Amino acid sequence: MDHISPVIWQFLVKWMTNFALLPPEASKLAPQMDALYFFILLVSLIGLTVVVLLVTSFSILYNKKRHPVAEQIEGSTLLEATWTIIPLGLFLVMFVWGALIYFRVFTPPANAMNIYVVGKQWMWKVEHPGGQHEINALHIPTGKPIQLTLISQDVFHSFSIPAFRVKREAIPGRYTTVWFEATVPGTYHLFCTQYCGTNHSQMIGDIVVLTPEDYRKWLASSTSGASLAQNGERLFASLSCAACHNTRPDARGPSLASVYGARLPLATGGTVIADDAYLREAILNPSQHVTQGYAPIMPTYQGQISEEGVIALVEYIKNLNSDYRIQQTLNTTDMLPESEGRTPGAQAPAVKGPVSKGTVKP
Amino acid sequence: MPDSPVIAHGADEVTDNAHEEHPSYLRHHFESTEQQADATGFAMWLFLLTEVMFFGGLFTAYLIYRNWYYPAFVAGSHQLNVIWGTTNTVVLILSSFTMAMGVWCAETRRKQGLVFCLILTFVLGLGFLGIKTVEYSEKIEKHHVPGLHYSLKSFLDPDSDAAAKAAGDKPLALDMARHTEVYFSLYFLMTGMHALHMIIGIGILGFMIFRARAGAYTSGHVTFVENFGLYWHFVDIIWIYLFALLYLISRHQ
Amino acid sequence: MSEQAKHAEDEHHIVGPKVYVICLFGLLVGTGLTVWASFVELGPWNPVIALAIATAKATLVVLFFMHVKYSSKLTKLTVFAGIFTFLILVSMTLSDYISRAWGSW
Amino acid sequence: MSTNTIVSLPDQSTARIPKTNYITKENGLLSWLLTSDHKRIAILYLISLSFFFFIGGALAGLIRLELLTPQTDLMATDTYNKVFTMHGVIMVFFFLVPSVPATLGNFLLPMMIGAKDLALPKINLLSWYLYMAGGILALYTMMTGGVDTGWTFTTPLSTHYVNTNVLTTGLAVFVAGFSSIFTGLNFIVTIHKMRAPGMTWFRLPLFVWAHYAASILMVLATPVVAIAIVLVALERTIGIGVFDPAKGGDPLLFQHLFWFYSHPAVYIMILPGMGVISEVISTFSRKRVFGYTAVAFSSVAIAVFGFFVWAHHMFIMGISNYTVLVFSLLTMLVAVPSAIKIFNWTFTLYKGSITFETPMLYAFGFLGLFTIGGMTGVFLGTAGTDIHLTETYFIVAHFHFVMVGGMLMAFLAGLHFWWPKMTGRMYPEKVSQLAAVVTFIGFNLTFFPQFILGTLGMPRRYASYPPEFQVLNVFSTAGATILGVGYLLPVLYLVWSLKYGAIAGNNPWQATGLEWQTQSPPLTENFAVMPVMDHEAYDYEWLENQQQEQRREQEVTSAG
Repeated sequence: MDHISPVIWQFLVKWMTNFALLPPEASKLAPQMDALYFFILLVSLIGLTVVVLLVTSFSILYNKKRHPVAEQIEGSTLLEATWTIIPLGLFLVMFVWGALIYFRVFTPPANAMNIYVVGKQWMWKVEHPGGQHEINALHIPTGKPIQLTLISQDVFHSFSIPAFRVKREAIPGRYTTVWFEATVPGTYHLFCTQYCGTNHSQMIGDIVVLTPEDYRKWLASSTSGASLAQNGERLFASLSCAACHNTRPDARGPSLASVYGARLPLATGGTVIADDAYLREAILNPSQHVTQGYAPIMPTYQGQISEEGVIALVEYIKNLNSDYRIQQTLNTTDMLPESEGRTPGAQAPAVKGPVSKGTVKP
Repeated sequence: MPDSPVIAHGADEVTDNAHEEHPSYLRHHFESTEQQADATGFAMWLFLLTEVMFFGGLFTAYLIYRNWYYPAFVAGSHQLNVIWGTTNTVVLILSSFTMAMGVWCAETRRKQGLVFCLILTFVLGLGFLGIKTVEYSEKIEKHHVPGLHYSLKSFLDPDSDAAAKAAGDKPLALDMARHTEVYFSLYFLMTGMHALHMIIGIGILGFMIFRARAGAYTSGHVTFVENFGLYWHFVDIIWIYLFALLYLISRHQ
Repeated sequence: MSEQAKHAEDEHHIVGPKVYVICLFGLLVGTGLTVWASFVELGPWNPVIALAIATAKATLVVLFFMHVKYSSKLTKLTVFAGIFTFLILVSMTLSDYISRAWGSW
Repeated sequence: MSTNTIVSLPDQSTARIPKTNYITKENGLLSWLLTSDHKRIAILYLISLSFFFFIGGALAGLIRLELLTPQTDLMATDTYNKVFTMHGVIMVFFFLVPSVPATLGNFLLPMMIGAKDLALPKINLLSWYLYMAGGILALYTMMTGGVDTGWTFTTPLSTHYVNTNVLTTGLAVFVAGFSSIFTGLNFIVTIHKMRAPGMTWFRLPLFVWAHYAASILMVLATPVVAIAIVLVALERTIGIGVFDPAKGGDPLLFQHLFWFYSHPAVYIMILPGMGVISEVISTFSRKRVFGYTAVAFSSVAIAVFGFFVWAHHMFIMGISNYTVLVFSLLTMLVAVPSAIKIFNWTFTLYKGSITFETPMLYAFGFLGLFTIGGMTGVFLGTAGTDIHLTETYFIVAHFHFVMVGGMLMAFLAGLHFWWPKMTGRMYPEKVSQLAAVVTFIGFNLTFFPQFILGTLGMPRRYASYPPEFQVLNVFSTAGATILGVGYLLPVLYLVWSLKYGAIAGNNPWQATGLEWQTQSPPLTENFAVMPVMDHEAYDYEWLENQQQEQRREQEVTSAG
C-alpha cells in the first residue's frame, strides 16, 4: 500500500479504528433512544433498498434496448393503497414509540436530584444545591437521577449531552427541565447546540460522571461554604421578604413554609401547583400569581435579582418546611450567624438532595 | 375556435358575440374581457388572502398576550377613546358604503355618480386618518408609545389620568403595568398597519378620481374600480375587528 | 365545473343601492350594539359577543359589499381558504400556549 | 446509441433556429428589462438565480474549508458565523424558494396549459425586480459587514444581542418574500383562469399541479414571515417588546410565526422539483405517470398538511409537551404523500421503455437522495429521536439531502430537460452525463458523513469542533470540492451550447406536453395557433399518431 499517500493512509486507518455511528451510551435512556434510532434506521434502509432495487431492476429490464415499446399502465389502486398504508402504519409506530421516549426524557422521577443551570453568552453556569458552582462543567454521580432546571439570562441556548442522548433549550425568562441518569463514569461532551452568537462554538464543556464515592469527595472538596438555599436565605433577608411572608396574624403575604409542591388557590380563580416555574414567576411577575386572600401588593423583582439570585431564592423556598427560619430572618437584620457557623462537613445532607426537606432546619 | 364542452371559462361566447373588436383595455394575452375581469378579480382576492395572513400574525400575538396580561390590556384599552373609536368605525363603514355605491355607479355607467362617490370615499378616508392622528397625538403626549420614553404613570396612578379615572381603573401592580407596553405595541402595530393600508388606499383613490373624471371606468371597464372596492372593504373589515378587540375590552368595569 | 356554475360565473351580477343601504343600516346597528354590549357586564361572554358582532358585520361586508354572495364558487372557496388558514395559524399556535399551563405529565 | 436514446433531432445540415422567436423579437437590454413576456422574465431569473447560487456556493466552500480542521484557523468565529448566515439567507430566499418556480415554472407553466402568458405579466416583471432589489440588498449587507443571526433570525439574539446588519437583511428577505407572493399569486390565477380549451384539471401536467400546490403555500404562508420580520425590525429599532422576555413578550412566538412560513417554505422549494421529476420520468420511460391522480393529489395534500407541522422545529424549545405530540403525529402524516410519490415514480418505470439521458440521470439521483432525505426527516419528526438529533449535523445533512439532493437535482434535471426548448439548442450529452454522475458522487461524499457527525453529536453552526470529528469533516470537505466541480461543469457546457449545441427542433425528447408542440425557442405568445387540448396528459399514443400525421403531410407536400 506504499503507493497510497502516507497521510491519507494514516487518515483512513485512524478513521476505521475509531469509527462509531453513535456516541457512547452513558445514560439509562441512551439504549432506549438507540433502539428507536436503529428501528427507524432499519425501516429506512429497507425502504431505500426497495426503491433502489426497483429502480435498478426496472432500468435493466425495461431499458429501451430490451423493451422498445412501453406499455401504458394507468396505475393500480391496490398497489397505491399498499404503499400508502404500509408507510403510514410504520410512521405511526415510530410516532408512538418516539412519543413514549419523549415522555420519559421530560418527565423527571420524583426522587431526582435537582441541579440548576444558567446559560449566558457564552458559558454554562451550574449551581449545585450544596452551593458548588461550576462553569462549563457538570459533575454528577452515576446511578442517581439528575434533574436539570435550565434558564438563560440572554438568548436561547441549548444544553446538549450527546452521550446521554438528551438536549434541552435554555430559554430566557422561563425554566425548562430535563433529566437523565448516568450509568458509566467518564468525561463526556457538553455542547451548546442552539446558535447563540459569536462564540457559540466555544460554549462547550465537560460532563464528568463520577462513581458515588468519587462524587462525594468532589462535593466536599469544591464547596463554596454556603449551600444554595443558604444563599437564598441571605437574599431573602436582604430583600426583606419576611416583612410580609411570615406567620404573624397580620402578615400581608402568605407564609412560604411547605409551599413548594402544594396546590395553591389563586385570586383570579383556579389553582396552581407551586413548582419552580411558579415560584420564579411569583417573584418576578407577582401580580399575575396572587394567591387567594391576599392583596396584589408585592413589588416585582424583575431586573433586581440575577437569575442565580432567583435560583437561590427558589431553592430556599423549596426547602422551607417550617417558619422558624423566616422568623429568624425577621429578627436579624444582618447575615445569619447560624449559616456562617456551618462547617463544610455540615453540607453533607445536601447531597441527599433538595427533596429531603429540612436541609435548612437548624 | 373549436367548441369544447370542457372549456374552463366562457372564452368563445365572447368572440362569437358582440365584442368582435377587442376593446382597448383588453390586454393581449387574454382571450376576452370576461376572462381578464375574472382573472384580475381572482388575483385581487388572492392578494387579500395574503393580507389576511399578514394581519393574522398580529392577531395571534394579540390573542396570546391578551390572555396572559388581561388586566394590562383592560387598562390599556381604557386609555383609548371609545367615542373617537366609534366615530371612526362609523366613518369607515360610511366610506365602505360610498365605495360600494361607486362600484355600482361604475357598473351602471353613471360617471357623475362615480366621481361623487369616490370623492366622498376619499374625504371619509381622510377623515378617518385625521381622527386617528388626534388619537395618536394624545398617546404621544401621554408617552404611551412603546419603546420611546414609555410612561407607566396612567396605570400606576390612575387618578392622575382623566381617561383611567373615568373608567374607574384601579392602580396596577408595577409588573402588570409594565405589560401595558405590550398592549400599546400591538395597538400601534395593528392600527398603524391598518392606517398604512388606508394611506395607500387613499392614494389610489386620488388617482381613480382623476381617471374617473376622464370617464375611464364608465365605459364598461370596471375591473379596477371593483378590485379597489374589494381592497377598501377588506380594510374596513380589519378595522371592524380592531375596534372590537382594541377599544372594547371590558368597558363595564 | 358544471354548466350551471359556469353560467353563474360568467353572468356579472350587479348589486343595487337598495342592498347597500340595508347593509349599511345593518353595519351601523351592529356598531351601536357592540359598543353598548361592551358596557354591560356579561362576564366571560363580553369578548365572545364583541367578536360575534364583529364577525356578523364582517360577514355583511364580505357577502354584499364585496359581492361574494353573488360570486363564483371559486371566490367563495378563496374566502373560505383564507379564513381556514388564518384559523390554523391562530388555533395551532394558541394550542401551544394554552397547553403549556397544563404542566408536564 | 441509436436504440438507446429517444433524442430525435432535425437534420443538422438543413435545420435552423426559427427566425422569429421570443429571443429575437426585440433587441437591446431595455427590451429585456421592460419585458412582460414570461419567457424572458424566466431567463432574467435564471441568470440572476445562478449568480446568487454561485455566491451562496462560494460561501459554502468557505464553510467547508474552515471545517477542514478542528480549530478556527481560516477565519475568526464571527466571520464564520456571518458566512454561514449569508449562505443560508442567500440559498434559501434567493435561490431555493424561487429556483424552479421562477425559472422553469415561469417559462413553462403558461405553455403547458396553452396560454399566451401569465395572467399578470407586469406583476411578474415586478416580482423579478423585487427579487433583484432583495438580492442586491442582501449583497450590500454582505459587503458592509454581514449579519450573524443565522438565517432563522432567532429572537432575542436578532433583536437585542447582535450588532450586525439585521435590519437590511430583514428588509431583503421581506422584499424577496413579496416577490415570492406575487409569483405564487400569478401562478394560481393563471392555472385557474388561463387554461386552453379542453385543458381540464385532470389533463394538466403534474408539473402544473405541483406548482399550483407550491403557489398556495407561497400566497398563504409568506405574509406571516413578513409580519414576523416587521416585528423583529421594530423590536430592534424602538424596542416594542412583543418578543422580548424582559418586557413580557415571548421569544417563542417569533419562532411560531417564523416556522409557520419556513416549514411550508421547504414544500415551496421541493414541490416544484417534484413536478419536474414527474415530467422527466414520464418522458424518459415513455409512459404515463403511474397513478396520475394520486401524484396530483399528493402535491395538494403536502401543501395542505404542510400548514399543520411547523412546530416540529421546536420540539425541545420549550413548547408544550402536548403540542409536541400533536405536531409529531401530523408530521408523520405529511410524510405519507411524499412516500406515495416516490413509489409512483418508481412504478412509472415498470414496463416502460427507459433511456438514460442527463435529465433522467438527475431524476434517478433525485429518487435516491430524496428518499434518504425524506426518511431522515422521519427521524426528526419522531419526538424521541429528535431530542438527540436536532440542532446537530444530522439536521444539516437531512435538509441538504432534501434541498440540494432533491431540489437542486430536480432543478438541474429540469434545466437540461427544457434547455432545448428555452434556447433551441441541445446541451452536449456526454459531458453533461459526466457532470450528473460527478454531482451525485460529490453530493454523497459531502453530506453523507454529516449524518454520522450528527448522530455522534456534533452541533451545527460550530466554527471549531472537538478533534474526534475531524475525519468525517475532511471527507465532507473533499466531497464539497467534487460537488463544486459538478456544479461548475453545467455552466461551462450550457453556455457553450448556446452557440455550438445541436439544433434541437420542436420536440427532441418526443415528449407530450403542449410546450413541446410549438417551436423552440417559442414565439413571444407561445403558440402560432392557440392549442386545444383533446387528449389526456402523457398520452404517448396521441403523440405518435400526431407525428405520423405530420410525416404523411410532409410526404404529401414534398411529393406535391
